[in-house]
This record gives sequence, C-alpha cells and structure tokens, in this order.
Amino acid sequence: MKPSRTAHATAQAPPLPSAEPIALVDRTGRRTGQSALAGPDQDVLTELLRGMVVGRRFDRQAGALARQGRLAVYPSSRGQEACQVGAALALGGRDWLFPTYRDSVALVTRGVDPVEVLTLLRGNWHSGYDPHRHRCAPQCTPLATSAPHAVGLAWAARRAGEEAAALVLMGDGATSEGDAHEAFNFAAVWRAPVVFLVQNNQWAISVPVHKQSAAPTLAHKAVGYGMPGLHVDGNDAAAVYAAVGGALQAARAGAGPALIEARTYRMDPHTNSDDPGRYRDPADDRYWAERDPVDRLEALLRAEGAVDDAAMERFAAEGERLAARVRERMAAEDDLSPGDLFEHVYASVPEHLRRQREDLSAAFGED
Amino acid sequence: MKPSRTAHATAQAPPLPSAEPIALVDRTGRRTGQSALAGPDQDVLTELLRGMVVGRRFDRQAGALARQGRLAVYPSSRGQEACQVGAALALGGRDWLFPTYRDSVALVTRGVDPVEVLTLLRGNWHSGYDPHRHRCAPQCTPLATSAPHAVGLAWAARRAGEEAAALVLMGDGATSEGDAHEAFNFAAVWRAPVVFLVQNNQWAISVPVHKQSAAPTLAHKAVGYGMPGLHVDGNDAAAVYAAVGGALQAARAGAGPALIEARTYRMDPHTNSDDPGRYRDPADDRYWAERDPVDRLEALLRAEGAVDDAAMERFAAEGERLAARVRERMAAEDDLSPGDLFEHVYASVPEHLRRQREDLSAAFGED
Amino acid sequence: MAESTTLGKALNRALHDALAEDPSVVVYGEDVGPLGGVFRVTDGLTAEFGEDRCFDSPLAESGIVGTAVGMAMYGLRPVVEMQFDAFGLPAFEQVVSHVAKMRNRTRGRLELPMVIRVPYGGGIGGVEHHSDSSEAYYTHTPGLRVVTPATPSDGYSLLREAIGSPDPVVFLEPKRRYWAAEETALPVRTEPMDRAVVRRAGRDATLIAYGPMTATALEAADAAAGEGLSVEVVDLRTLSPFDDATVAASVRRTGRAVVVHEASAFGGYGAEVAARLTEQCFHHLEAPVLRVCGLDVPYPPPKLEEYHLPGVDRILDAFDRLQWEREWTSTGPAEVRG
Amino acid sequence: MAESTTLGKALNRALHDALAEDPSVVVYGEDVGPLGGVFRVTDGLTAEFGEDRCFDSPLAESGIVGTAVGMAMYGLRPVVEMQFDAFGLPAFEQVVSHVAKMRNRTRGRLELPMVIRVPYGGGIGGVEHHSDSSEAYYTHTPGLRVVTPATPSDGYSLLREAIGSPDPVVFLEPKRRYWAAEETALPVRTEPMDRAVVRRAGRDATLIAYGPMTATALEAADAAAGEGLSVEVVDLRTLSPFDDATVAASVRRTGRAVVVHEASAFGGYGAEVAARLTEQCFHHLEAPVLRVCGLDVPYPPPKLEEYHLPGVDRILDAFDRLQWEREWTSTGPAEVRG
Ligand SMILES: Cc1ncc(C[n+]2csc(CCOP(=O)(O)OP(=O)(O)O)c2C)c(N)n1
Ligand SMILES: Cc1ncc(C[n+]2csc(CCOP(=O)(O)OP(=O)(O)O)c2C)c(N)n1
Ligand SMILES: [Mg+2]
Ligand SMILES: [Mg+2]
Repeated sequence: MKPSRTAHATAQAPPLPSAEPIALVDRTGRRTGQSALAGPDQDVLTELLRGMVVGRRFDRQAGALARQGRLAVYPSSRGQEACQVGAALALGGRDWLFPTYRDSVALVTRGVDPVEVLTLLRGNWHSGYDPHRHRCAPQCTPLATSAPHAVGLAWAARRAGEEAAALVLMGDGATSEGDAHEAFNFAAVWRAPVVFLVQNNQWAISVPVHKQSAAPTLAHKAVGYGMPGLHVDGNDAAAVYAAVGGALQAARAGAGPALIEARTYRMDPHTNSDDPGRYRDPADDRYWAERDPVDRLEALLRAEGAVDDAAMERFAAEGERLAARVRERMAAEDDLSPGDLFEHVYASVPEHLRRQREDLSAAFGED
Repeated sequence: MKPSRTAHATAQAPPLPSAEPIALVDRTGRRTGQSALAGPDQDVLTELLRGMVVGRRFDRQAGALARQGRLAVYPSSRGQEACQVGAALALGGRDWLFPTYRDSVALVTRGVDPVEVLTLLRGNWHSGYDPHRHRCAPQCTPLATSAPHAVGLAWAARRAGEEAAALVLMGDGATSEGDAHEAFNFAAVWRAPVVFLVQNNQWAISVPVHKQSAAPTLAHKAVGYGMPGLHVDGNDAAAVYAAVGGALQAARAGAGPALIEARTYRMDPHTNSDDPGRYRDPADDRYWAERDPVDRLEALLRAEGAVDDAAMERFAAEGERLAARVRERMAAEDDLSPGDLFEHVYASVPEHLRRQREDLSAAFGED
Repeated sequence: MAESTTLGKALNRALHDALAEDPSVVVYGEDVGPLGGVFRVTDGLTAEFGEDRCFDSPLAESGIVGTAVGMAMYGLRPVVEMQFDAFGLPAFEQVVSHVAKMRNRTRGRLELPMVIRVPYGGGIGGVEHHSDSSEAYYTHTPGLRVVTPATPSDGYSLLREAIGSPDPVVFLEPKRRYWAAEETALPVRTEPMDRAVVRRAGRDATLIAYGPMTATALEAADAAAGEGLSVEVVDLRTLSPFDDATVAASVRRTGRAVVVHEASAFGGYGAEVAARLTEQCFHHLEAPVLRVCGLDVPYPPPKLEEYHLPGVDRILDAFDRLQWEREWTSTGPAEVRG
Repeated sequence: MAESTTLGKALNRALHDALAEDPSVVVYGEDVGPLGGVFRVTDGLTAEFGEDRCFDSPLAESGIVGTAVGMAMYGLRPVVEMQFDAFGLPAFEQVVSHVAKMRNRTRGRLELPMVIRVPYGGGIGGVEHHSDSSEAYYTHTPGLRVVTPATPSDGYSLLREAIGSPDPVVFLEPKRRYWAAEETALPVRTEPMDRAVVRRAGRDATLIAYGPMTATALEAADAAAGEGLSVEVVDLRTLSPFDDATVAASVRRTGRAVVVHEASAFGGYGAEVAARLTEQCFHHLEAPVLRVCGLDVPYPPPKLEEYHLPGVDRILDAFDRLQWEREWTSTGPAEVRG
C-alpha cells in the first residue's frame, strides 16, 4: 500500500451530467433520436408499458384501501411509474433492490406478492416479504439509510464473485442526508457495484427541490465522488430503463457505482394524509399531467403499431385482476401474531422477554 | 413561494476545479505568474512568512511540551503552516474561525493567547479562550461537526446585517463524514457566507486520501452543491491567502459559500503518540520537505529583496520569545477548579448537581 | 377568556407568541414552513412572520441541529423540529457532543438557547419509526433539559419557557395528545419548567407519569378509585433535571409508587425514577417501585401496538402487585396507610 | 500454556483466530488496517490476512455501520470499530433504526451477525470526546446485545462469541484496561456471553460492576475486607440481556447491593440494575441499592477526571451508607447477616 504523492489528482473526471434530462421518448410519444443512451427494443418497451399500466392500477387500489382505513397510510407512486417500473425491469435476477416506502410499484413489478408489499402500510408487521426470495431489501423509511446497506451488500457480493449489483431507490429530499453522502462515497472508493437512482419528484413532502439543493442537477453530485452522473427524464420509462440497465451492467462488470437522477413528479399528495393545497400550485399538476409516463409510452407504441386497443385492454384487465385479488385478500382477517413481538428480537427469546410474553398472554388471555 | 417546474436545472454550473493545484509561488520560490488568483502584495507576503516562522516555532514548542508530558497530546501543524497562517491572516476582524484540534497555529496567528490555545491539549479544560473575543469557535474534535455550526452562525450574521463570513477548517478525512455534506449543502442552499477550507494533508491518521475519495480532487465536491470549488497549493501561503481571502470577500458580499482544497502534507505524526512508520513511506516526507511552505516563501521574498537575514532573525526571535513565554507559563501551577465541573452544565446549578458538588468537596476535603 | 384548546394549537400559539415577542426566535426544520408541519404545530407561522422567521430547511437532521447550534452561538433562539422521534437520531451526535456540551466546553462563554422539538410516542397507528420514545437517550445526557407537556396549558407555558431558557431544551411533544383539548385561556403560565406537579391527590400510592401517559395515569387513578384505592398522580413535566423534592414527598406520603412510560422498560427513564426514589424513600416504601412500560422489543407495527403500550389495565395490575398487607375489596383496603 | 496476556492482545488474538477460522469474517473501520488501530487491537491483521479481510474504510461512522449492515445481510460477519466511544454517535441512527431492528423488521428473515467494537470509558487522560461511556444508549435499545469484558480471557472468549453470534453485538472495550495483564492460555473459552460471574465471593454486600470498573470493584472489595466487610463482586460481562438469575441470587444472599460504573448516574445503566434488583429482591434488601457512578456532568478534562470517576474510596463510602444495623468496627460488624 504505497499511496501516491499525487494520489487523487490522477483520477479522471467523468463528463458532467446534462442540465436537461435525457429522454428517448418525448412527451408527445415521439422518439427523440438522441444517442447518449441505447434505446430498449420494442418488446422491452411493451413490457414497460404493461408494467406501468398494472402498477398504476395497483397504486390506485392501494390508495383506495388507505382512504377506507384498511392501510395505515399509503405513499402513492402515481406519476413515478416510469422510474419504478423502468428501474425494476432493468434489474437482473441476481441484482438486489433497495426500495423506500414509496416504491411499492417497483416491488410489485419485481414480482413481490402485492399483499406482502402492503404489510408495512397495512400495519401488520414492518415488512411482509422475504427479502431473499426476490432480492429486495425491506422498504426503508428513515431517509437514505438503506443506501449504505446496498453498498455493503454489493461489495460483499462482488467479493464473493457474484455478478450482481444493487440498485438503491431514493428521493430528492433524501439526497440531503448525511447517509446519502457516505453511501455515495463508500461506493465510489470501494468501486462497489451499486446504482443510485434518485427519483427527483420535485418535492420532499412540502419542500421543493430548490430548497434541497443549489446544484445544477442532483446528478451533478456524482462529480464529487468520482463516479458517473446521469440526468434522465424520469417520465420516460425507456430512458430510465436504459440508464439504469446500462449502469447496472457496468457495475456488474466492475466499473463501479453510478448516480442517476430521474426527473419526475409526484402527481398525488405525499401520502393520503397530506394536503398539497397548502404548498403547491395546481398548475404544476397540469404541467406534469401533460408529461404522463404511461400516456407517452402508449402513444409511441401505438404509433409504432406495437400495441393496440386489444393489448391495452389486456394490460388493463391484468391490472383489474391484480386489484381485485388485493382487495379480496386485504378483506380477509388480519393474521396477527403478538407472540412474534418477542420471537424476532434476538435469535432466541431471552429470559426477560419470555417473562414479558407470559405476562402478556396472561393479560390478554391468549396465545 | 412558487417553485419553478424546472427549478434546479436553471442553476449555473461553476467551472470545475483544476486537477493540479493552483500555486502563486512554486516550490523553488519563484512566482508562477498564473492569473487565476490575485497575488497578495509584498507586505502581506512578509506577514505570511513572519506568521509561519512564529507559528512553526510555537508548534515545535507545543510538540516538546507533549513529549515532556505537559500536554496530554499534541497534533502538529508542521508542514501546514501555509494553510493555517494563510487562512488566519485572510480573515477579516468580524469574520469567524472554526478550527479543529490541529489548527493551533491558525489560532495563534489569529491572536489567541497561545497558552489558552493549549488549554484543551493540556487537559485543564475543554477549551481555554473566549470564543467571542477573537471570533474563534472552540477547537472541534468530532470530525466535520463544527461545519454546520459555522453555516448557522454565518447565516445568522448575514441576517443581522453584519458583513461577516465564517471560515471552516477541516481535514481531508473529515470530508467523508455526513456532517461535511450537510454543512456544504445547507450553506449552498442558504447562500450562507461560509468558506470551507479543506487542508488535504494526504492522511487521516494512517489512512491515505485515496481511501477517502475517488474524486479527481476534493474541491470537485463543490460541484454537487452548486458552489465554487478551488484547488490550491496548500504549501503556498500566497495562494491560500489569496484563495481564502477572495472567497471570504465574495461570501461577505453575498455570493454564497465556497469550498477550497489546499493540497499540503502533515510532516509530523498525527499526534505525538502516533507511529507513521507503520503506514507511510519516508520518501514521502522527503518529497514534501522539498516543498516546504516556509522555505518557499522565504526564498521568494529574499530574491525580491523584501526580507533579509536581519528580518529572518527578527521573526525567529519573535518565535523564540513566544516559545519562552509559553514554556514559562506552562510551567506554572495548573489552575484547576473542580467546582467548574458543576458550574457550567446548565446556566444555574440544579439541585442534584449541588448535592453532587457537596459530596465531592466532602470527599476531597475542599471546595 | 377560557376556551377549548388542543395541545397542538397551544404549542402553535406558543411559537406564535415567541416569534412575535422576540425577534431572535427562528423556527425551522422539515415541512414546518408553508405546510405548517406534518402535525400542523407550525401552522400559519410562515404566512404571518415570513420565510425569514419560519422556514423549511434541507432534509437533514444533523444539519438542522448543527446549524441551530451555530445560530444559537450567534445569539439567536432557534426552535427546530425533528419530524418524528426516530428521525431525530441522525442528529444524535450533534445533540450529545455539542448541544449538551457547548456551555460546559467554553466554561459558560458560549451558551446555546435552542429548542429541539420532537413529537414522540405512539398510539397513533403509525408505521415503523413513527412511534418511538427516546427520552432515555436524552435524559442520560448531562447539559440538556428535557421537557414534556401533558396538557395544552402546559404545552403553551413550557414551550414558552423552553424558548426563553438559556439552556438547550429537548422538548418532547406527546403526539397522540396533540388533539387532546382543555379549557384554558392563552397565554397562560403554569408551574415553572423544572417542577413536577401533583395532578391528582391520593393517599395509597403514587403514580408517576409524563407526556402521553399522564392522561392514561389519571384514567387509571379514576378506575382505581372505583375500587377504593386512592392514587396520587404526579406529572413530571420536566424529565431532566428531575424534581426530587415533589416526587419524593409524594412517595414518602403514600409509601408505594408506580412509574409508567411508553418506552421500553430496560434502561428506560423509569429505571432512573425507580432507582432514585428507592434511594431517597427506602424506609417509606412498602413495596418496590414498579414500572409499567413498553415491552423490551422494537416498537411494534400499528396493529400490535396495543400489546406494547401501557394502558389502564396494566397499571391496575401493577397496583395489585404493590404488596398490600390485606387483600383489596371492592370497597377498598381494610386498613388504610397514613 | 498459560502466559501473561493483556486485554488488548487477547482481543487481537480473538480477531486473528476468527479471521483464520471463518472466511466470512471481515474487519474494518478507521485506521484498523496497516496502523493496527489506535489501540493496536487490530495489529498485524492486514499483514496476515490481506487488505481483503482487514482494511481501512473512509472516515464516516454511519457509513461504516451502514455498510456492515449490508454485508451482514449478505451473510458476512463484519466486525467494525468505532475509534472512540463518542465517535460511535454519528452511527447511532444506523444502530438504533437498523442494526437493532432488522431481524425484527423481517420476522427473522434477515439477521445481522455483526459486531461493533467500541473502546469506551475514561481514565486514560484523554481530551474531550475520548473517554465517554455510552452503554446506556445501547442497552436501552432492544435487539442489541451489549457485551463488555473486564479481563483478557473474557476479552478473547466474549469477542469470539460475539463474532459467532447470530445477533448484532455492541462490544464495549474498556480502553483503560487494554494493558491489564492476566495469566491465561489462549484460545480460551470462559462462561457464555449472557452470563454474569461472581468474581469474588462475599457475604455482606454485593458489588456489581462491569468492564473498566471490575478491577476497581475488586480493589474496593479487598479494601473492605481489610475493614472486616465481606463483599461479593459480580462482573456483569453482558449488559443486555441482563443475567437476572445470577445477580439477584447474589443480592438475595447478601441483602445489600452497590452498582458501579463510569457513566453519569442519571439515567445510566446502574439505574436499570438498581430498579430491577429492587423489584426482584425487595424483601431481601436491608438498604436501597446504591449507585457509585460518574457525576452528572459532561466528561471532564483529563486533569479533573479523577473527580468524576468512581474509585475505591467512593465505593467504600457507599458501603458505609448501606444502613448497617450496627456500626462497623475495624474487625467487622458485630452482627453478620446470613
Ligand atoms: C431520516 C428521516 N427524516 C425524516 C423523515 C420523514 N419524511 C418521510 S418522507 C419525507 C420526504 C422525503 O422526500 P423525498 O426523499 O424526496 O422522497 P419522496 O417522498 O418524494 O419520494 C420526510 C421528511 C424520514 N422518513 N426519515
Ligand atoms: C467523528 C469522528 N470520528 C473519528 C475521530 C477520530 N479521529 C481523530 S483525527 C482523525 C483523522 C482525521 O483526519 P483529517 O480529517 O484528514 O484531519 P487531520 O488529522 O489530517 O488534520 C480521526 C479518525 C474523530 N475525531 N471524530
Ligand atoms: Mg421527493
Ligand atoms: Mg488529513
């Protein structure tokens, strides 16, 4: 270990991210013809559209359940389907996903049982799915804190010789946290196979992104870590898929981490209990509605003849079936196990928790 | 508060820092003639040299006291005099300095009583000087944690209409901490008048800077916050003075914060109890000895006729007088007040501490 | 004129009045500006006092507390909010290493008159990380004042006092009581910040509570009265420094004590209460000081939180375990202690 | 063959043997690589096992603990170091919100077999932030095991066990005892991790200590023996979960107890010990469980730390306050309790 005397000055500065987000498909559904990203083929585009239609339906169903009080809370993904579906489909089978509370649609797209996805928000347990099964970490609530987990896991996977990368989803607001910085830095120094996808949906609850950062784009943050930064149109599923897929592939191949900012918009309130009327201009909603990620891809694929009414109806029907299944299963009795409270604190139940468990069952006369 | 729909994409990206540090005076003591920084005049250069000579003598004295066990520990400034003296002299009277444990020479240069500077390391109290008197925050040990303090203070000063800025000193290692990130970001978003000077002395104890960061330079970190980043030769007092002075002036004038990396070298062990033989190559010491900040400025000023043997002897004598005074006063009895332990926990002494104080004086048979 | 006010509104009014009276007060944090905070405690403040006095900061708690330290060093009186208790944890180093220590470090030359507001506790059906009680972390840290109101009038008065305090205050707001109402006329001044109060007089046992559990404690005392047991309820109000005089006097009078809080028992604040009261009142105690607390498990998901949170029943059970000399009958003990 | 080993060396050997036996063990942190750690506990490990197994990371404690969480999720057994106790605080959110909760969150599907080593405590003449004792923060957090050895052989054995544990362990190393030596033959296995041990048998009172205070407690017991008082010394070894059986049995036997630690008393770990022992042994107690702890002030500067730290004298004073029925004479109490 001989540190060079001019150590870090020898590193190459990657190119700066573009101020304007890269899009493959513009808001009217036309291919932009730009060449910075390799566009996915039509089959993939069709999958992306299908995923977004189904995901949006799931999201609407979850919102309804929240309004009915069947979920404690629901943070909607509406408007961000291109990010979440694009990112989830870009993942390889051995890759890991690190989602936040908002990324239910990404999890559903990844194949996780939708009812298990909702366990956290339903209030039955803190997480419902087996993280190993689909290689999805539990949804993370404390902002940016799962980013270093992804770095550690990805580092370990590479060390084990696995060709796997980790994808971290985070919001614009989360980039302000110290943990985001530490994760970016560890990833870059360790050249860990991690891709950080910042869904810049313009808002952190009520705080607009210009109060989070004075940088030209959030992707510019990459420069300070010596990793590539890319700024893409987050309402263009093709661009997100291409950018994330490319970065994951590079990461798996040993090129190290990357930071991607996807510029999108949270169409709904922060959660069902939020009141955006207090802080944002409805004109913004209209501006972004014209840039809807689903409409845009549908327009392209219809124009190119890859999907037609029948296809769209198939996707819609798939969404309806999924929604119906979710409704049905969520109507079932809760499967609650107070005993679990003691079971999973340590690998085995220590004496003092055994006593507390006994007291509890005495008090509640059960279990 | 109407957030623009393209909010942060409109910000201007400042120019990238240079991979090679900017120097005004090269290692042989010749002016480089570069024009990115306005060079200070000869009077200032002479002051810088005087400050470095005196500061180095102080530093040597403190090191000796540590070896004699009269200081609990001493983190040396040797090799970093250009940074510390250049930065301290660049401060205006109303500016605030936020130093670390290593920045004793900066404090002495700022005019703080050297014995009060050493209070922390002597072990008599956690800080010895009145922060208001010279506008110097207490020396900070938990890395990067005083950076947000400086941002808050500078923001408050600007709000009060004061033309004052805050200068944060930090090490290369400290830039990896979450608090560094949060401070950079708050400063940039709030356009607070703060200058962050990173003394990149190549090492964080035993860890070389290439294990801290994969960025081309630490100054590149500025890009991700939308503030200017500057990479200067930290062994060139003229460059440090010019860069810090310029950034402070801009900050006071409302231009917001800046990040300056000063490339330097810790000539001594981390502290007197460290053993660099375990981790670094003595060849590095030689490499950097040839770039000594004091020698370089002396060579320039001698060549230009601004200083001569007599002047150098005056500076040396001043250093000797200071060292002698320090030795003398440090030989005096400690002025310890165990009662202070209770006095300064809250504004007034609460009942339970009053009881503990009584117990203590009973036990130790004194007040 | 007295009118019905909720805790949330009383806190809002306290911030309002502090901003109006003292130009050095600033309020900031996540979503405290135009939104008025996720619990609306800062509602209307930006509109009335401007972005300069109440505003949203970047989303970073260590940065929020750290910049507040700097503002307070300069002489401002920042009042910052940690959106939920668990989200105050990123700021823990700033709180422990600086907020609590700056006065001590500088021998009193730099004081930090700042308030960290923390909505804490459960019972609101919140998902993970939204229901924690971290008072034990703060109260173990010398240099902090830790205050928690249980009523709207105390909410107003204690928050005003906290903002006026020359010491940093961690101000814990029992979020499930934000909507609890009381007839009171604001502005109001209640007992001083470092004083516990007896909320209900009683002879047989002392029930010690604070914040969210004060109302539960009063309910439990009511229920106990129905069974003939006369319970004195003490509301601590300030957790650190502790008001030994008031609490110990009550315990010496009753000879029995129960302390209740939502946080896990192990190493919780109740341990301190029990330990110090036992030290101070040992010969008056007829039974050990008992604790009714959250389970020693991570805060459960919403649908299981009822098993975790102390409620009236568990408090009554604890009363039963106070080692009475005679069995209780429905009309009370055969022999009543003085 | 037994030879003299220091605690620091025993810990080093434990890391060495764990690395040698289990390829899933990795050791990292600040300066743990070529330097071997500022206390040399990782000395020689990089040289022997390579940069892949023991290495320096960027300087960011939250990042260190956070990446270790990810490694443990993947199946590794990371052992990370916080250079000094106070410098573990930036990682506090990761510790509380993730390390302690991941198993619970996932109903046991993700476990985190990781160790966070923390040199803690004072008595080394360290300047501010170098002498703190944060055990109360960790022990109040369900889901963590908190372990602290007092002897070289326990250092070896407990660290090996901690590394092998399926649960995350906060491993607190009493830094002022790094150089304390003992005759022992490594590798050694002492009592299991969650067991307290009686270090010295006694009849009259139980002195409960751990980590840096165990040696002090034994000294105090020696001194007390000189005055005719027979003190049993219990070394807790594992602070959480607490070994109620061993400790309560001792206290029931002696009827009197003192708990000692360096951390401030208020809300400190000793409060839990006192409270739970009082609950469990009330009718056996002749006096309240007393605490001998650090003052309720920020850790003092080196030249004043002697006033803060519990020493033999303060422990002996506490023995005097244990409400003996008769005055002690130099030959012991007139009446000895069974
Ligand atoms: C450490 C932490 N602080 C505060 C919160 C409370 N909180 C939840 S979501 C949110 C806004 C997050 O914004 P962003 O990162 O942009 O994600 P988005 O919700 O827009 O998807 C806040 C402040 C939290 N979850 N974690
Ligand atoms: C939060 C925190 N973590 C760890 C330490 C221990 N520590 C003291 S100095 C140091 C290295 C700092 O390196 P750098 O920032 O480059 O400053 P330098 O000492 O080189 O001036 C470390 C790890 C600390 N003081 N604070
Ligand atoms: Mg957002
Ligand atoms: Mg350094």
